Amino acid sequence: MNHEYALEKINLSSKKEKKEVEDFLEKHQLLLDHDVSLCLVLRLTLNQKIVATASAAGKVLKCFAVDQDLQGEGLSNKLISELIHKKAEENIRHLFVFTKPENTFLFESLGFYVVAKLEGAVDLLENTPYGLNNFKKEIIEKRIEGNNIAGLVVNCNPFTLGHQYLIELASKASDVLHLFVVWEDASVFPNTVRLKLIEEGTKHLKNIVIHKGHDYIISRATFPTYFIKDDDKILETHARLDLQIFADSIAPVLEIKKRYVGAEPYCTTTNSYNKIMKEFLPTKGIEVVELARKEFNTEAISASKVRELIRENKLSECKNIVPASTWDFLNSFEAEKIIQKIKTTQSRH
Amino acid sequence: METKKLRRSMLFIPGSNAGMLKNSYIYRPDAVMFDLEDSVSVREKDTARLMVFHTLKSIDYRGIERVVRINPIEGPDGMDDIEAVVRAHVDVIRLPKTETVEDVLAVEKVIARVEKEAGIPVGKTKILAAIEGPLGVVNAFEIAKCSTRLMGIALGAEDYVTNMHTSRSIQGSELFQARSQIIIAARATGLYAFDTVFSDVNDTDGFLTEVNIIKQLGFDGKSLINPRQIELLHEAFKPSEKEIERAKKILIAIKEAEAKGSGVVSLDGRMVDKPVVERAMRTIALAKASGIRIEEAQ
Amino acid sequence: MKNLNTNGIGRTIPSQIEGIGNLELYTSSYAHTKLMTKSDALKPRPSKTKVVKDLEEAIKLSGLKDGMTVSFHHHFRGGDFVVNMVMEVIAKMGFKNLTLAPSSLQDCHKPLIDHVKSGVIKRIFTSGLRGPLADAISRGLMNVPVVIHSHGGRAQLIESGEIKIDVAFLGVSASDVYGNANGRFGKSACGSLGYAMIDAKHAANVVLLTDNIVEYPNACASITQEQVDYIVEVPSVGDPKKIGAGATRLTKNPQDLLISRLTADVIEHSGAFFDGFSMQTGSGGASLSVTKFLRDKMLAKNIKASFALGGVTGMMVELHEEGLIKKLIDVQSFDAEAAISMQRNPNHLEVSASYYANSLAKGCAVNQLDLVILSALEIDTNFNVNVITGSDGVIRGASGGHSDTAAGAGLSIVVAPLVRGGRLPSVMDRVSTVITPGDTIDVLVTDHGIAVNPRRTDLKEKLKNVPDLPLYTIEELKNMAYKITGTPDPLEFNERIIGLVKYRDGSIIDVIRQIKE
Amino acid sequence: MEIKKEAVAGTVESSDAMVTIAPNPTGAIEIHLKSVVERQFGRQIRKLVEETLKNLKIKSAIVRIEDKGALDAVLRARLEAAADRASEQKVNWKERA
Repeated sequence: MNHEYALEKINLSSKKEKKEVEDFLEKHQLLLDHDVSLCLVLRLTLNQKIVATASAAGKVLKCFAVDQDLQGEGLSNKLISELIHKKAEENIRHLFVFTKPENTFLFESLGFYVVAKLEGAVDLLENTPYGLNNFKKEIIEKRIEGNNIAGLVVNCNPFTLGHQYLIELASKASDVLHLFVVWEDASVFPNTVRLKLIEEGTKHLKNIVIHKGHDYIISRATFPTYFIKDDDKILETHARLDLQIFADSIAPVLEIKKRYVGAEPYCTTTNSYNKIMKEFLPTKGIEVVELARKEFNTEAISASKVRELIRENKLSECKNIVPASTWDFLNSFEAEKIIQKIKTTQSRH
Repeated sequence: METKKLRRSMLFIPGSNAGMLKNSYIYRPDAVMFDLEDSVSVREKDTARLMVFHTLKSIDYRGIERVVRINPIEGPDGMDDIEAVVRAHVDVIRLPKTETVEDVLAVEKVIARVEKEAGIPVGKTKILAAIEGPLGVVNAFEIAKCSTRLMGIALGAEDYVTNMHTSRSIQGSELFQARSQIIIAARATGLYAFDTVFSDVNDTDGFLTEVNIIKQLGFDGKSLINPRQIELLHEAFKPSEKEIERAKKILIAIKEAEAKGSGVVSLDGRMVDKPVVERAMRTIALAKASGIRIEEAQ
Repeated sequence: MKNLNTNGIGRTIPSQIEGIGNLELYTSSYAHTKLMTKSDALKPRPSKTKVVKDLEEAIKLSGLKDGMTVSFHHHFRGGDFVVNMVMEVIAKMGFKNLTLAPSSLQDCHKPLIDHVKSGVIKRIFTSGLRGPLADAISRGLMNVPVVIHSHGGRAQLIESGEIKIDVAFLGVSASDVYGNANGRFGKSACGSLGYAMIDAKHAANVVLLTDNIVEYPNACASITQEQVDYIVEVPSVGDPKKIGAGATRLTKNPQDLLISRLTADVIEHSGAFFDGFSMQTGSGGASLSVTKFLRDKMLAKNIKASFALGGVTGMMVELHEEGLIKKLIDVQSFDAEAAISMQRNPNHLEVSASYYANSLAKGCAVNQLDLVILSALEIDTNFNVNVITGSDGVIRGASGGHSDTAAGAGLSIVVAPLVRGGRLPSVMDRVSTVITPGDTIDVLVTDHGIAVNPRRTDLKEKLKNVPDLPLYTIEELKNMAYKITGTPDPLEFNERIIGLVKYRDGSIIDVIRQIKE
Repeated sequence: MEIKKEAVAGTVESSDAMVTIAPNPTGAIEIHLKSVVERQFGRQIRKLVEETLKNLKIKSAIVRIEDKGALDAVLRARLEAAADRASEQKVNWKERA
C-alpha cells in the first residue's frame, strides 16, 4: 500500500544521508559509486528504514538494491519509474543500465532492452527498443560493398597530423574504411567540431565513411569507466562490453573484418582498452591492427600534446603537428572559448 | 421519512496511483476521495487529473460516493481540476484549505459554469469544504451556510496544526477546539462533519482512540488513508444492542403514528422530537451497514 | 539325488528340492553386503559407515545406467542445491536418456535445460515447474511431454510402479553415517521430509546427500538406515535463506486481507467450523491471513481444531502451541518456523505423501479434512481450477496437493483476486489447463464477491443468511471480471503437446499444448 | 494535436503503464506496445491507442507503451497526459469530455 513506503531523494551532500545509503548498499555487497548524481530511496513509513534504493549517474542508472524480504513487491518498479521521470526533467531520456545477468529479466520487465551481454559477468540494457536498432539503421545506410572493409574509432580532440597519418595508412590498406567518431561530449572540443575537423582533414581520402558513434562506441553509456577512473576490473568489463557491441552489432552490419587502432603511448586507460581489444576482437573474427604513431621531433603526435601546447601558451608550435584545417580552426573566433577552457582546466580530456 | 446517507468512511486514494484507483470500491467504504492535491507531486498533476477523470468516467464504483480533492482554485491546477472532474460527473468536490465564504463561492461559480457547458443539471455537483487553518475554523459557521451545494465540512489537521504552531497527538487536545467548532457548524446547518486522517496505519490502538474521540464529539465520519482502517472504523461506529433496541421502538412508534395519520410521534407517553427520530434512523442504518440484521418493523 | 553341489563352507547340498524349488547356496559370509571394511582388516565386516568418497563414487556404486529413473524431493524449495549438483555429475559421467522424477522443481533448476538439450534427461515427472526451465519446456524443449502429477498422485504412481525409481538422491539436513536421517536439524533444516519418505521406501537405490553428519544413531529419523544405500557428504545441500524464506510474512496487502476476511466469514458460517474441525491452508498471502482471522473466531467461539494438515506454516505452529490446533500433520514445512517446530512439539507429526494424499492407498489424511483453502491462477464457470499454466500459456506453478485436498475435504474453498496482474480475469469461461475438476470445489472467494458451487445448495442456504456477504453466481463474477478487464482474447496454442496432467488417480485430466508465439 | 517533443507519462508499476510519445519524422503513427497482457488484450489495447490518438487528432507520432496491466481508463489517461506534454498544449476540456 502506498503509505507503507515513502519515496525520498537523498541529499548527497549530507554525509549522514549518504552514509545511510552506503550502509544499505553494503548489506547487498554494493557500493555507492562516486559519480552518482541522483540517489533515490524508499523508506518504510513505520520506522524510516531504507528498504530500497536506486541511483543515476548521467544517463546510467545504477546502485540498485531492494531489501531481501520485500523483493517482489514492486519497489524497483516504483524507483525506476521515478528515476525515468527525474531524468526526463533533465531532458535525459535515453537511459542505460548495467546489471548482473540474473537481474536482466527484472529490467526487461521495466521497459529495458538488452544492448549487449557479457556472458556470466554483466548485461547492458537501454530503456528503448529503438536505441541500438536506430543506430544500426543509421550506419547501414552508409554501407559500401567491398572485400577488405575496416573500421577505426577516433575521438580527435582535436584532429592532428597523427590522426591523419593513421587514417591514411588504414585507408590505403582497405577497400572501405569506416571511421567512427566518439560522440560522447566529454572532450574539450565539442563533438560537432571534432567531426568537422575530421571531415576536413580526410577530404582527400575517397574510401572513407564517417559515422557518429552515438551511445554505442566508447560512450558514457556503454563505457562509463573510460570517463571516470575506477578499478581495472570494472574497466576491463566495460571495455569488453564496448567491444562486444562493436563485434556483434556494428561490424556485421558493415561487414567490417579488421579494426585499426593507433598505439597509445600516454593514456593508460586507452592503452588497456587497446590491449583488451587485441585479445577480444580476434575471438569474434575481427583482426586488430595496431599502427605506430607518427612522430614529430622524436615525439609521438597526439591530441593531448596539442592541448598541452595550448595550455602552455605555445599555440604556434601546434602548427607542426596539426593539418591546415585544424590550424585554421584553432585560430578562429570559434576556438577562443575552447582554448580558454583548456588553459583553465587540467582535464585529461 | 428518508434515512440520511451514511458517510462514515471516506477512503483517500492518491490520484496518481493506478493500482488503487482501479478497484478501491472492493473495500466498500461509504465514500472514496480521489486526491489531486497533496499526495500528487507538481510534476504529476496533469496526469493524475486525467487518471481521476477517466476513473470517474469509466470505472464502476458501485454506488460508492466519489469525492475528488482538488487543488486550490487560485493555483495553477485548481481550475483544470474542476473542469475535468465536473465533466466526469464527480459526486462531490472537496475544497482544500477553505478559509472564507468567498473561497466556496468562487469554486461554486466555476462548477456552475462547467455544469452548464457539459449539460449537467446545475447544482448536481456537491461541495465538501475542508477547513485546514485557524481562519477557516473561525469562519466555520459562515462557510457551512454559504452554499446549497455544500454537503459537509471537514477538518484537515495536518496543515491546521502547522498553522497553529503545534503537532498532532493521539489524545488530540490540539484539535479539540477546531473539531468542536466544525461539528457545531455542521449540526447548526444540517451538513455532515468529517474528521481528519490518522496517518500511522500500523497504530490500531491510536486510530481507535481517535475514532472514539470524534464519534463522541458527534462526527459523521472520518477520512482514511488505508483500506485496513475501514473495518475498524465501521466496527467502532456500530451501535450497541441497547441503542438498536431503542431505535427499533422509535421506528415502530413512527410507523404507528403514520398509520394513524398523526404527525405526532410518541413513545411511552412522551413525545418524540425530530432529532430523536433522525437519530434512531441513523442508528438503524448504522446497524445494517455493520452487518446486523434488522427485521423490518411491520 | 542329483545335482549335488558343495557350498562355500564345504557342505554338499542339492541345488533343487522338489516342493521348494531352486536353492541358493551359501558362498561367503558377506556375499550380499555392499559396503565392507577394508579387505586387509583382521576381521573384515560390514562397514560401519555408508559415507562414500563423493557423488561420483555413489553414482557408480548405485549401478545407474542409461535410461534409468532418478528421483529427488523438493523440501529445500527454491534453495535446493541437490538436483543441480547431482545432475551435473551424472551429466559429466556421460549418462543419457534418464527419467527425472523429482517431487517438484523450482526456479533454481535452470541448469536442467542443458541436460535435456544434451540428452542426459529424456523425461520428467514433477508436480510443479517454474522459471526458465518451465519456460523452455513450455516452448517445446522436450521431445516427450513432461508429466504433471499431484503430491498424492506421485505417491500413487510410485507405489503402482508407473514411476519406478532406480536411484533416489535425497538431500537431508541431518544424517548419521548409516543413513538415519531427517530434516529437523542442521543449517539446512527443512522440517518434514514427507515427499522423500516415499522415495526412500520404494527406490531400488537410495543415496543421501547431507551437509550435516550427526552421531549414530540419529533419533527421530524420517528416513532410516534400512532404506539407505550410500551417503555423500557435501558442503551444502541448500541455501538456508531460501529454504525457509518468505512464507510466514503476514500480508499487509489490503486486497489479500479482504479476501481472507471474507473467507474466514464463509468458514464460520459454512457448517465446517465446529469444535474438533480440521483444516488445511496454503502458504500464499491470503490463506496465511485466513488462519489469523480464524484464530480470532476460534478464540471468540471457544473452538479448537483437531488437526491441521499439509504444508505447515509458522502461523499453524503458533496456533498449535496456543492450544487451538491439537495436532499438526506435516508432509512439508513451509517455513523456517515450521521446520524447527518438530524438535519441540511431539504432536507436530511428520507424514509421508502417501499418508497425506494417496487416493489409491487404503486411507489418506485429506479424506479426514473438514475444510481446505486453495489458491487458483484461473477458475472457470464450472469451478475447474488451473494452478499450473499462467495467463501466457506458460507453465509457472504446481499441481501440489490441490486436487488431492479438494477431493478429500468436506469444504474446499478457492481464494483468488477477481482480477490479477492488472487486468487478467481469474474467473473465466474456460481455464487453459484443468488441474482440479470443478465438482470437487465448493466455493470461490474473491475480493469482489463469493460464488458457491450450485451443487452445494446447503452451503448457499447457510451463507445467504449471513448479512454483508457479497454472494453472486460464478457467472456473475465472471461477467463482473470481464466488465472490468474487457473480454480477453483466447490464448492460441499449437497442436503439439508439451505436458500431460495426471489427476490424482493417475488418469489424464488434461494436456498442455505449446503456446503459439 | 502536434507532437513537438518527446514526453513520458505514467509508471511501470503494476496496473499502470508508462507511455512515451515522440515526434515521428516519417509523419505516421507508429505504436510499440509491450504488455504483460499482450496475449489477451494486445489487440484491444492497440485499438484503444489508435482511437485515443484519433480523438486527440494526432497524425504523426512514435508511441511506446510499457504496459503493466493497466485498465483502459489508465491507458487513456497516461496516453493523453503524454500527448498533452509532448504537444505543449493546454487541455481543452470541452473536447476531452
